[in-house]
Amino acid sequence: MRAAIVVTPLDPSAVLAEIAGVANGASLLFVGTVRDVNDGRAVSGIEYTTYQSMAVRELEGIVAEAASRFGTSDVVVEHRVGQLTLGEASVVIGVAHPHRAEAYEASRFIIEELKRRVPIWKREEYVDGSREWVDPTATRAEAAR
Amino acid sequence: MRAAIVVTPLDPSAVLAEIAGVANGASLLFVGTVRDVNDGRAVSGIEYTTYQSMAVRELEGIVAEAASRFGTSDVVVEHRVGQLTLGEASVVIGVAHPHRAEAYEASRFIIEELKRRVPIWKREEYVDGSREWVDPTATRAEAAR
Amino acid sequence: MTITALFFASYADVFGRSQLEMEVPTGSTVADLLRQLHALDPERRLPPAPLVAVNERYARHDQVLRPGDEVAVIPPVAGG
Amino acid sequence: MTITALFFASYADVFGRSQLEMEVPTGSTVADLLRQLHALDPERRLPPAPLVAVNERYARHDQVLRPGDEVAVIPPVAGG
Repeated sequence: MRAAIVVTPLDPSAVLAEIAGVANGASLLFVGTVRDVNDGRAVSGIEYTTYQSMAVRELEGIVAEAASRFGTSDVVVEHRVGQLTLGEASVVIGVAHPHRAEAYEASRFIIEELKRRVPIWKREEYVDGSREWVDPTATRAEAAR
Repeated sequence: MRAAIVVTPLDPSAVLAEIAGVANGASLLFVGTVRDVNDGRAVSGIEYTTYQSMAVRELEGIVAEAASRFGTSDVVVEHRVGQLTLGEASVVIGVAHPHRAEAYEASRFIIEELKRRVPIWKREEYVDGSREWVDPTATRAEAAR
Repeated sequence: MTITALFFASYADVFGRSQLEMEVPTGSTVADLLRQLHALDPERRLPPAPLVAVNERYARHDQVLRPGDEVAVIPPVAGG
Repeated sequence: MTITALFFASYADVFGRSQLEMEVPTGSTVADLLRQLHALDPERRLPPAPLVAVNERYARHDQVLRPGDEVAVIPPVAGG
């Protein structure tokens, strides 16, 4: 298992190859990408920044917890930081497991924990030229209204 | 969206590329592979057979239902039939969606429905030279004991 | 009338073939066809009420058959 | 004693920098340090009780600081 924060483009196929093994019946690959609209605003790109040393530590903790909880060591997570354009991958999560149910659960667990506690931030850049730090807690609060 | 039964090796990376789009924030790729042990027996390979015309019809129905239910047309399913060796991919399911929750749900829906109703069968070949048609209903009944 | 019965996987092993042209009386149902098939399986390897598809769609056993129908007898599926 | 405060993303904008060496009395807690930081933020752009990590681990505000600690003030995370 492995977790990394990188500045270069992610390679989902390499992650899929890395987690493969004849003991596994199911491989699950999650790829998060920069999309063109968020909260109704036209997005042109995203700048990701991180507290790198802590982010790697937290990611490694999440991967280890997923491995132990769901019973597989074939887990790889890579998050990219820096300037990303539309359609580019910001995160790749690969999980392989003998059984599919655990593969789905582990993959979902990792992305939810990543979003909850890994110190990574994003500044969205909009087509109108403005840019803004994204605050998911504000978005959730607004959505709950 | 697209569903296919093929006899040639599957290409997960091609499926991932096919479902990509700047409107999507999450791509999910499920890859089912032949594993070396099943129900405690050492497996050497699997022969998949199908009722091809009906299987394509059922798969297309599942893909269309997932697309309408979860709100995305970026859905691709390919199932391979014929003789497969350990580690080879038997099925690839690609789903991309603006949001991750729906991507996970749609992917899981498709694999569960596929296993429930698409007319594909497999004969496992064991290291001891024997081979047997797999009956998941029998396995489930035994597991419930 | 003539019906085409299709057998797959373990059921093809039961009948030693993957296809059989069968004569059934007009108005016969899936259940009637299955009775004829069970008569060809003295060892009772075919289950009493197997899954059936008529013309590529899953069908109930009370469905009335029409000339030329393709009736597939479907073992437990195991895709994925 | 000297503490290193780290600011990220929108909080780096608040303080116009990403790092600040701060002098605090021995025995100070995270909350004490935050009080000093709030004093540097008259526009109150830093929330009253932000997330904090001490030496790369999330920490409670009653944690007692030690010389050389690295205290990161963490805006709402938005990875993925």
